[in-house]
Parts: sequence; structure tokens; C-alpha cells
Amino acid sequence: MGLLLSAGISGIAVGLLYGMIGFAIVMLYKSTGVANFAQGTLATLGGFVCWASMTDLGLPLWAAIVVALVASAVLGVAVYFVVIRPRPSAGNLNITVRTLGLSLLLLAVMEWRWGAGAPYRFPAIVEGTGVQVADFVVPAQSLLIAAVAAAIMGTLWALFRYSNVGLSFRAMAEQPDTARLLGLPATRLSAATWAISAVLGTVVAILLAPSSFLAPSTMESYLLFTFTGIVLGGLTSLPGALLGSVIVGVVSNVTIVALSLEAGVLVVFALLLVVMLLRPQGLLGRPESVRL
Amino acid sequence: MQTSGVRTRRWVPVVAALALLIGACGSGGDSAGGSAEVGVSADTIRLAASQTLSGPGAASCAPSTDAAKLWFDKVNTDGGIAGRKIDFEVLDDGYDPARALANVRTFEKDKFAMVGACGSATAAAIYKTLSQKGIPFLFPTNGVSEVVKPASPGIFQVLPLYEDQTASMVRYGFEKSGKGSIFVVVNPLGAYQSAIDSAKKQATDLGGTFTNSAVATLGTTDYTPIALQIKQAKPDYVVMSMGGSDSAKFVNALVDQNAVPAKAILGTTASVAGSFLSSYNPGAASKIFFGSAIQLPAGKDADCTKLLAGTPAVDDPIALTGCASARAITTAITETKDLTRANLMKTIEGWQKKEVAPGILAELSFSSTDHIGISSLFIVQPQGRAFRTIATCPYGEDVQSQGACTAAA
Amino acid sequence: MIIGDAKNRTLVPSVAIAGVVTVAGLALPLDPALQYTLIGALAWAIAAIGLDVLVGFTGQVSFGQAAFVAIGAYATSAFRLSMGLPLVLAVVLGVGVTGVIALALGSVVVRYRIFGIATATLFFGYVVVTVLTGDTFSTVFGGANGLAVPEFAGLEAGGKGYLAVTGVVLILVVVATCLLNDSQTGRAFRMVKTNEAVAASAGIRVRQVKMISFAYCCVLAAIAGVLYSGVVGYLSPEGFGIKQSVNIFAMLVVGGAGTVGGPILGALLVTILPGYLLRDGHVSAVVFAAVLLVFLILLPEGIYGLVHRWATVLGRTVPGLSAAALRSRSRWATAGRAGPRPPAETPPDRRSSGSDTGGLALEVDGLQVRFGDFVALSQVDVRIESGSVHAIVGPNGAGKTTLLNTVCGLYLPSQGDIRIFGSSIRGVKPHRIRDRGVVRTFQTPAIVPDLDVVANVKLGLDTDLKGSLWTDLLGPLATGGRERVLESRAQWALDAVGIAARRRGMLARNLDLSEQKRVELARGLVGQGRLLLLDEPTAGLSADEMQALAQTLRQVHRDFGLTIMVVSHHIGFIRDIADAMTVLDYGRVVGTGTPDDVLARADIAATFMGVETAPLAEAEDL
Amino acid sequence: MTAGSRAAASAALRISNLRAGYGKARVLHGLDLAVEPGEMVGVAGPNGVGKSTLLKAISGLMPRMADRMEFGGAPLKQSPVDAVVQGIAHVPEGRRVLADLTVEENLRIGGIGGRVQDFASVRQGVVDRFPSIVPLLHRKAGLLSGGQQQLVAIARGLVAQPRLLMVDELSLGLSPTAVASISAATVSSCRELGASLLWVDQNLAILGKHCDRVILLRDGVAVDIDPRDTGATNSAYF
Repeated sequence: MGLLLSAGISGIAVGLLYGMIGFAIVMLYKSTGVANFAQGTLATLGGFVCWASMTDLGLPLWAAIVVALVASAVLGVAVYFVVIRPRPSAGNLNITVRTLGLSLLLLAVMEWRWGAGAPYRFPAIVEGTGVQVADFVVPAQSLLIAAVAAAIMGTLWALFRYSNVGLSFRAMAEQPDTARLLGLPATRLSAATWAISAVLGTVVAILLAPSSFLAPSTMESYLLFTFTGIVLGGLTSLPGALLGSVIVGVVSNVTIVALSLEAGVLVVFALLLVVMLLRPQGLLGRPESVRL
Repeated sequence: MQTSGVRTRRWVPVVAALALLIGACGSGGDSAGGSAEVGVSADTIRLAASQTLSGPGAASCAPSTDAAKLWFDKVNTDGGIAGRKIDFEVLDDGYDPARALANVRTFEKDKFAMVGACGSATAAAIYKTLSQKGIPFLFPTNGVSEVVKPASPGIFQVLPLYEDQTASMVRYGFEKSGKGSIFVVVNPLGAYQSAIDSAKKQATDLGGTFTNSAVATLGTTDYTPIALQIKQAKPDYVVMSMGGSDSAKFVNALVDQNAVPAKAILGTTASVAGSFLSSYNPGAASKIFFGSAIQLPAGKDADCTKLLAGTPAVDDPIALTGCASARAITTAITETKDLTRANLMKTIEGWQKKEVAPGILAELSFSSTDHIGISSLFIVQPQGRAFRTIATCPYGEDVQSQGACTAAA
Repeated sequence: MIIGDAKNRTLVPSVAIAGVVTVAGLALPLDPALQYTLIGALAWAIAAIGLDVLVGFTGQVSFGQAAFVAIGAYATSAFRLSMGLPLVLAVVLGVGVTGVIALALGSVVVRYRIFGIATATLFFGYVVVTVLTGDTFSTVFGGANGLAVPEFAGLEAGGKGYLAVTGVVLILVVVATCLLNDSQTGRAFRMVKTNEAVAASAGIRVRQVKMISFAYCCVLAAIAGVLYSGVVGYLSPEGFGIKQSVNIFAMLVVGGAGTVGGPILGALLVTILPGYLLRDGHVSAVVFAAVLLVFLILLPEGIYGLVHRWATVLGRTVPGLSAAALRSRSRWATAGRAGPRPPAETPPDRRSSGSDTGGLALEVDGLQVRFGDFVALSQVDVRIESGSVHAIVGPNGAGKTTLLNTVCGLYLPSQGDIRIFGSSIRGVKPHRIRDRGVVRTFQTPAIVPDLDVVANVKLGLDTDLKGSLWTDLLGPLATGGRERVLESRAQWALDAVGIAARRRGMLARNLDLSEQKRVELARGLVGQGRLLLLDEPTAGLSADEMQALAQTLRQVHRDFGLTIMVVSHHIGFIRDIADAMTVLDYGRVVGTGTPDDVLARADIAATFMGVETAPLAEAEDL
Repeated sequence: MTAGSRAAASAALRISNLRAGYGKARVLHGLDLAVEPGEMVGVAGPNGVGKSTLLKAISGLMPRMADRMEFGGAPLKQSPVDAVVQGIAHVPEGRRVLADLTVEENLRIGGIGGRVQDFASVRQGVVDRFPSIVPLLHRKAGLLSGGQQQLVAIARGLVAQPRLLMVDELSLGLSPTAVASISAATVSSCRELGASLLWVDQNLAILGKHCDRVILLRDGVAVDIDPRDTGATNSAYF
């Protein structure tokens, strides 16, 4: 029992990471209608920029983090203008596949540039033994992850709730045409959404890299579970993405410990199918009104 | 119908363009060697490898063929082998057996021999084709027993199988720290189920116990769940057969969760890689023992050490292995009088306690029935950012015949 | 004969592409490695065509196509190796198993739009690779080390014989897919892609159609898997991961989605370029991703569309080519004319009961419809006499369209009941309601833009789609009779709404608005509709067009005794055709009766005519 | 009155030969229109004649071509963002309030895009002018009645401090009392702010009552009619 409890707690720690990536994906999906399959590689690239700033430029960790965050914001904007914005009439499916293509391109570039030495050991932002909960030692890095996740989600929530920018995002998500009519700069807002989600991704990569190491494909398996968490949570719900992701993390880790790694994958997939079948709108989503 | 003209017109140019495309591709391909043996001409010997150059495995695999290339270049600058230069082509297979097989099909018409590279799955996929066509496949890193047991014509390897290694490591651990319980963790490298079974058999044969095992895909990001299982099971030994960075992640998770076993962490040659050293948490170093095909640090005077000096690869066990294997290949070619594939195989089968890369590889012995060359396994331990050899254990096909290990000086 | 009669847009060029590639591969002395790669490309092309049926034709998505290729390949090999079954039986069983798994997964994922289907299929791909790699089935599937596949009946893996077999299978797949595309099932695919809600109310079983499409996609994947396993001779989970699924997706994007020949061209490029021409892994990965992005962003029509565009330009400038095209055109045109010409006037069968007069066509009782907290309709009662024309009027947002949507089953009422010709539609799905004779048009014409006019009208006849997939695959040989009936009825309906014969072969997107509205009406008339729901048929029409429409409606109403429920803003139009009208405001009925009586009411006149009088009884005080 | 009322100086709108439509279907073919500073102009016409298209073309929400299109002497760009900055506020047909946002948030949104310097005082000015909005400020806009939503939509347009307010179908779906009170409040607000009003409606009578000038759209071109004569014209097109 203690073992499963520990597994559950470790699952929450992983689930928070999924949740943070999920936040970025849901935010983009809500305000621009694009399911961003490049979120993982964008994040990894941010991690590599940070790493390269330390090793190639000799910057200290904190400065490298700043460089990486700024660089990913710029990259996010560039992605929006180069990959996403042209030919909006091509349709959602086309644009969704563009994100997959972008993901392949970034992955190929990272393999080329950094693949040879990968994976790289990334310095932990905090050192220390962590805290014992039940049989599980919560490493200091995981505590940091939880704190950062709480801070980011709190900030985003406040941003959406109180700031004019957040208000504009919500208006754009709800009625893009009306938002344009009211003089809200849709292009700039979309670019900003991409910047924010790229920065969020980089934050996750930097938090994750010390334990999972940094390699071009580091985020791939995370992304799959993140998308699953989002579907479980209800596609357009930010709290839903968090809830779904934590559920995925816990279910997966508990099953791995109780049965096997293989079973962990199968049980999460079964969970996905069951939720899709019984509650198509997800746990916190709104049901669709049209039935077919 | 009204618009059918537009509809039917479109296919004419499509087909024309297509015919041109196929024609252009097709004209590229015919060249036949004019010499007695495929891939050998008066001035050239063509060798090739199918290697994992892309994907998650690339980082740990590529250095072996890179180092081999360096060695062949050196041989060429020194005048080649009996006036023949070595032409070495490496194609990427992305650790995909099907692609490896496709590469072999491009090689089969004009390459003399295949140089071994990373990967049990790829080796298992291609060895039959190579064997049937009589193409030598020299020193792959392979853990699938059917590739070499029983010996297939032309397929030679230096490294012992993982299933033999796990058994040897259990034996070494029990010899050093006394018998106890073991927990086995493997990535799907080679016949991983056999690796678990043979560790289990060895442990029980020697009076120890087997608690459990776990299988984790290569590249697993989070080893915490397995560390928790081990923490619960409290084994004396953890036996692992895992890739370099996976070993590091796993060891780190054990340290983080206070789950390091009481006696030792025992690993196979797969863990002996630069990617382990760059990423492991040294907190557990004193309890880690890996089997290694090569002596570490490598002898200062060894050819390969000198060749790789000044490059990052000099500390990389995989690069050293690659260079040493290439050196063994050029040795074999040099020793073969009339250079045909069959004669090359005979040369290698004739090696007994052969020093091919002194200071790096132990002596190699082959015969017509035994195509695994190594005669002893080095036991290495990580120290900071390097490995150090702490013992040498005799190794033979028959586990029971293996003698006691001797500590290094 | 089949080709000429089917007047199929894609069959000839697509078969030509597959044929030329196969023949060129057989005739040219190819480098063994290229030949080997080419066979692989032809096998992948089959998987790509399957995916294109799902993506390009039906508008769905799957990021797990490689997993189905793997299932087909592994299942077939396992049947041969573990159970010792003969090749043919193993292939049949292997493909069948894949189909069953596809139906099981499909039944869940088709409920979803892009995001959900993409996630579930992506995850499914991961699950398949995990299971194949894992130790649970490693004795059957070989685990991570893979499985050696025995030779296929003495065919050398990379030889010409194998190339010929693969080419022939590809050509068969191309023919079947083109025939399917041009059949009633194929038309249903297109309609689902255009608009699912519209498709449902036109009587199409949307989920079933999506499942058929998904299963077809996966079965082709399985066939590709069988061929691929033979040429490679070795299976390992590594080669069927998410990356390969994306590769297959890239084949149809680069080749041209929504065509049959395109994916073949795409498969050749995607397989041969990185696999043979650019051998450096890093370079080819970067080039591949860049090519994919360039096509997605700049050339979404793919190579096929691009070549077609060039061909059109070229055809105008090069006289010889256009003369050749002209010749071929006249030939096809003759072939078309030679075919059996349907009788011009074949009205659809009427029900044995004859026209609907007497009794109630529609009874709406105490209907309430809510969307979350918003009450769109409340306490709505409507009675429509059989054979009458009943207008629903009211300001924007009054709930008129919601009422139509609820009657045709797209929305579920939260309270109340709706009875159509006496029987309740509670819990009845939209396509079943269509089967009871409820036919619907939409505010913006819900036509399928990339089908021609006649094909659009044929979609209205979708009452016996069930079980037709097999016959549809065989084409006119099996469905010729039915197609002739469809054709004649469609022509009749187009006559009825007055679409000129010369406009009927055009793609529906090229018609003007009033024609599109009439095509939609024809689609409604062509089935055995008894209750016609028209949503703003007059919006955007000129006065003349409106009069013409009114006349058409009066005529079909008279000829067939249809009951019509029409939503319109145009009071003049309504006065012209309606026997009765119901006025909605704020989701409630504020008046009902004959148009003259209702419009004479001062309060209602105020709402619609802007005459200020006493406020409505239920008017809000802001 | 309050600070909100002084800022806006009105400006003239000059349009000649305006052509616009949806895809192939052209709705406006060469329309000329002028709105003088401070003028209240009504535009009437049956459904589908291009009234909404006219407003969307002016605010740049749909593609259009014109020989001349100026506001306050400066050319109008094809962008709603610029139109708002130049001082044109567009209250779309069907209100289009942001249903998930509160009324207060809807008002704030109205102030983001425009040329507002001191949002707080502008907002206060608008709220003062529409006292019935005060009790609704913290309710979700989607849950309000149609009349209340129309009020919010117009208030949202006014907080952008427009020099020209464009209202599409103010009376649509509203009870006569609601129409009367909202119309009066809208027109008086515009007069106090010094903004011009371009008001499109099917309800010719209400336009005639409140506007300085009424234009009838027919077949995509404009015909001036006498606002006092609207009753007679009414039946002509119904």
C-alpha cells in the first residue's frame, strides 16, 4: 500500500509537468483553434538554447535561463508568422499537421546540431535531499516544479481574469470576429499566445532536464501523455488540462509499480477510451449540443 | 459530360513527368566490380556499415563507426593494406531493422565486408542475409544469441551476449560481497528475457535468491516507479542490462529515492558508455560494477588511444571499442594472403589468444564453432567522469568453466 | 466500359500513375537498392491511399496509420509462423483482424473531432509499438528484436516478380478506391467532410460512414503491411512508430490530399528522396520536414494538384497537347452518350398512402431547449396540418433555426415532445428522422462544393446506404442499376427546381447562390420527403428569384402534397405561400394562425413592421 | 456632463463607389454615402440588401473596393483595428456580446482597442448615461435578455469614445418599449459626445423618428428619403 501511495505521489509530480505543457496547448487551442503538436520540440529547443548558453557562451545558469526564455518567446512569434499565419483558409487540419511538420523540422535540426553528444546532464536549479512523504522521497527539484507550476498557473489565471491582455484573449477565444470588430489586434494577440506557450514549454524543459536529461526527443513521450490529459480534462478547460494530466500521471505510475511499464501504457490508453466513450466532453468540458 | 475534357487532360503530363522521374532514378544504377572478389579491386577494399545515426540511439552508437573511420583513414594515410586503400561507407538505419536490411541490399553488390555497428535488433535482422550471401560481418555489438550461437558463417563478434554477461556479473558480485537477493532491470536489448533468466538461474545456482524484475523501454524518461519497486523489494543486488543514459537515469532515481541496494549495482557492457559518465549521480559510485569488453582507462600506448587523443572520443568506451574492432579488421585483412571473403573468415577462425588491440581489448580467440572472441571480461567502476578497471574475470562460452576473477593491480 | 460509364474524375489518371510506375519499374534495369526502395514505396502508397480516404475524402484524421500497417504485417506473419497457416489464409485473416481492430477503435474515435481523434490514434500507435516491443507477446511477435518473415511463395523479396505483384495490388486498390469515391458511399464521405450536421439531417448515418472510412483506411494499411513485410523480410516495432505515421501523412499531403493518384506520387517522393537519394540521416530528416512544411503552407494541393494546374496552363499554350486532350474529350463524351440515358421524367415513388392530407404532420408540445444556462425555446407548441405550408417567423435569435434543428433531431429537447406523422422522435437519431421523411435545407446552402450538381442531389437519396460498401467497391458492375435510378431521380428533381441541364455537370461550388439554394431544395425533394423544413430559403435572393422559388414550392407542394415548414423573414413571400404561420419571439410562441390573421394583430405588426403600438404582453422591461 | 462626454470631436465620412460582397455574391455595387459631423443617419432596406455589408465594409471587417473612403479627412484602411483607432465603433447585428464575460468586462474590452486615454472616466460617463446597466455590471453578458444585451453592446461601442458610432439592427428582436428607450439613449449619447451615428435598421419608423436623415438601400445603391415619410415607404418593401 505504501508503495502504491508513493507511486501516486510521484505520479502527481509528473502530472504537474504534463499539466504545465497542457496549459500551453489548451491556451493556444482555445484562442487560435490550433492543436499544437510542436509544443514538445519547441520546449526541448528552449532547453537546448539554455544549455548552449551555458556551455558555448559560458553564461551562469540563471542568465542562460533568461536567454532561453527570451529566445523561445521570439521563436514562438516567428513560428506564428512563418508557419501558422500564412493561408489561414487552409483549414484546421492543415494547420494542425503544420505543427507536426514543424515538430519534425525542429527535431531534425536538434538531432543535427546536438544529437551527437546527447543526452546531456543538465544542472539542477535546486540541490538538496527533498522531503519524505510516505515511502516516497519528493526530490527538491519536484518541489520546485510544484512551486513553479502553482506560480505559473496562478499567474495565468490572474492574467486571464484581470488584465486587459487576458481579457482580449478571452474575447478572441469566444468570438474572433467580434474581437476584431472591437479593434483588438488579433494578429498581435495570436503571436503573443504563441510566445507565451513557447516560453511555458521552455520552463517545463528546464525543470525536467535535470532528471530526464536533455536530448532532442526528451519531450516526446511527455507530449503524448499531455494530450491524453487534455482530452480527459475536456479540450478547452485549463483546470481540466491540469486535472486530466495529474490523473494520467497518477494512473500511469501506480500501474507501472503495481504491474509493469507495458501495463502502464495500456491502462492509460484504456482510460482514454473509456472517458471518450462515456464522457465525450471530458471531465470538465462542456457537452456539445449537436448530436449526430 | 460537359467538363470531362478538363478532367481527362490532366493525366497526360502527370504520367509524362512520372516516367521522366523514374527514368532519371533508374539510370543511376549499374556498376559491377571487375575483380576476383566483390568489393576488392587492385587499389581499393570496400567496407560498409549500417549504423544508428539518427534517433535516440544515435548519440551512443555513432562514435563507434566514427572511430572506425578514423582508424581506416590512418591506415590509408600510411599507405593502405598491400597498396589497397579502404573505402568505408556508413548508412543510417535509425535503429530500425528494416532499414538496416535495406542498407544491406544496397551494400551486397559492391562491398567486401560489413563492419559491425550498434544494435542487437539490427544485427538479428541482417545476419541471415549476410551469412547466406557469404558477406563477412565483423564484430557487431549484439545480444541476440541466435546470431552467433551456433556460429553462423561469417558472423563474428567480440562482445559476449548480455545473457552471459548478467550471469557473469551475478557471479562476480556474489564472489566479492557474498550471496544475496537480486532484482533485475533491463531495457529491451538483445534477448532481454534470457538476460533476466540467466541472472536468475546463476543467482539461485549460487545460493542466492531472485526477488523480481522489470523491463523499461529504452529512453524511458522517469525511472522513479521502478526505483520505488526496488525500494519496496529491498534486494541486496540490482542487476541491470541497460543503455548508457538509461543506466544513469535509473541509478539517479535509485539515489533520489534512497533505494540503492545494500550490496551492489551490477551492469553489463551496455552501461559502459560516455553517456553514463556524463549523467550519473556519483552518490552511488562505490556500489557500481559494470562488465566491460575493454580495459579502462585504455593503455596510454595503444594505437587507438593515440589516434583518438585530443578528441572527446578518447574517453568514450564505445569509440575505443569501435577503433579496436577496426584495428582487428585491418589486422585480419593484412593477414589474409589471397583476399577473398572465404579466406578472411578462415583467418579469423584461426585466431587463438590473438592480441589485436593491446591495452584496450583482451586477447581474442575464435574457432569454426565459436564466433564470440573475448576471453575475459573487465570489471570497471565509475570514478568521477571516468571508468577504472578493478578486476578481470575469465570468460568462456561455458559459464561453469569460468575461473575466479583477479583484482587489477 | 466501366471507365467510360463511370465518368470518374480520378480513375484514369490514377490508374495511369500506378501503371506507369509499375511498368517502368519492371522494364528499367534498376539498381537493386532502388528497386527495393520502389517496391517499399508502392506498398506505402497503398497505406497512403487508405489514409487519404479518411483524411482527404472524409475530412477525418489518423496519426496511427503505421500502427495498422504493423498490425496487418505482424498478424499475417504470426498466422504463418506460429500457426503454420498457408500464405493466402494468413493474409485474409491478418487483414481481417486489422479490420476488426479498426472497427473497435473507430467506434470510439469517430465521435470526436480532430483533436480527439488525433490524440487517440497517436496514442494507439504508441500502444501498438509498446505491445509489439513488450515481453508479453515476445514469443509470437519477437519483441524488440523483431520477426523474420518467410518468403512469399518463392518470390524473391526485392525482385521483379515481387514488384509486379505489388504493382498489381496497388492498381486494384486504386481502381477500388476510385469506384468507391464515385459511389453513394463516396459521396457520403464528401458530405460528412463538408458538414456533419448537414449530412446527418440529409439522412446519412454520420458515425457509420466515418467508421466505414476508418475501417477502409486501416484495411488498406493492413494490405500495405503484408506487402511491406514481404519485401523487407523482417519486422520490428521500430519501423512502425509515430514517425512513420507522420511519414504516411506526409505522402498524401505532398502528393495531394483528396485525390487517389496524389498519394502514390507522394509515397514515391517521401520514400525515395530520403531513403535513396539523400542518404545522410540528418540531411534527409531536415529536407523531409522542410518539404512537408513547404507543401502544407504554400502548396496545399500537393504535386497532383500542381501538375494539374500546370497542365491546364500548358494545355492552353501548347496546341498539340490541347488537341490531344480534345480528342480524348470527344472520345469520353461519346462513351458517355452511348451509355444508357435515364428517362427524363421519373418522379420518385410516392408512398402507397398517396399524398399526405388529413391529420397532423408535426406536433410540437411544450418544447423546451436549453444550451447550458441559456433557454433557447420554452413552452413552444406548434401544430402543422399534413399537406399544408406553415411559416415560422420571428426576429433574429427568436429560436426559429433552433426549432428546425430540434425537429430534425440535431438538438435534444430538455422538455416536451415532438411527434412527426403521429410518432414521437424522442431518442431518435437525425438520420432516422430523415428516414421518416423529414427533409431539411439550411440558411447557407449546405451543398458539397467539390461534387458536381447531380452528385449533390443524389446525396438526398441516401436511404439504402446500408450494406452497400461491398457493392460500391465493385463499381458500376454491381451498382450500375442503382446508379441509373439515382441518376434519373436526380435529373427529375433538378428539372423540378429548374436547374438548367448545362449547369448540372458543374461543381456545385461554381453555382450562384440562388442555384445552390435550388440544388439543396432538389436534394430535399429527391428523397421520399413528406415534411420539408426550409430555413431561410429566401435569404440573399432577389425579388425575381424569390418569386420563382415561391412558384417552385407551390408546384412541388401541389404535385406531391408535401408538408412544408418554412422559416423566412420575407413577409411578402410568406403571405404568398403559407397556409398558416407561427410567430416566435424570445423562444416563445407569441402568435399563431393564418398569415393574414396573425399579421393583422397590432402587437405582432409592431415587432415586424416597426409600427409603434402597445408593447407585447410578454415584453421585457429591459 | 462627465469627462467622457467632452473628448470626441466628430468627423465626416465620405464614401464613393463602394463595392463589396461575399465571395462571388456581390452585395453592394457602387454605393455613395456621406455622413456629416454630428449627423444622425439611418439606413433602411429589406433583408439581404447589404445594410450589414455596408457597415462591415466601413469597419474593414470584409474586403471592399471604393474610389474614395475617408473618415475625418484620412483614408480608411482595410483593418478593423485601424477603424477603431480612427474613431469608428461598430455595434454588430445580433449584439454579439461576449457571453462568457461579465458586463463590466465587456465594457473594458470596448475600451482596449480604441483611442481612450482615461478609461475610468469614459466608462463612468457611459454608465451614467445608461443607469439601467449598473445593476447588471457583474452578471455574465450571455445570461442577459436581448434588450439588456443590446444596451451592453451599445455601451461597449461608446466606451471606445467613437467619433462615429455604427449600430446594426438595433431594434432586432426587441420589444417596442425596449427599442424606444435604447434608441433614445443611444441618440442622446451620440449628440452629447458629438459623435455621428450611422444606424442600420429594418424598422423604418424608428429611424424616421430619431434620425436627421434616412437612406433607403435598394439593389446595392442608396436613395435618400424623407424621414417624415417613413410610414408610407414601409409597406412598399414588405
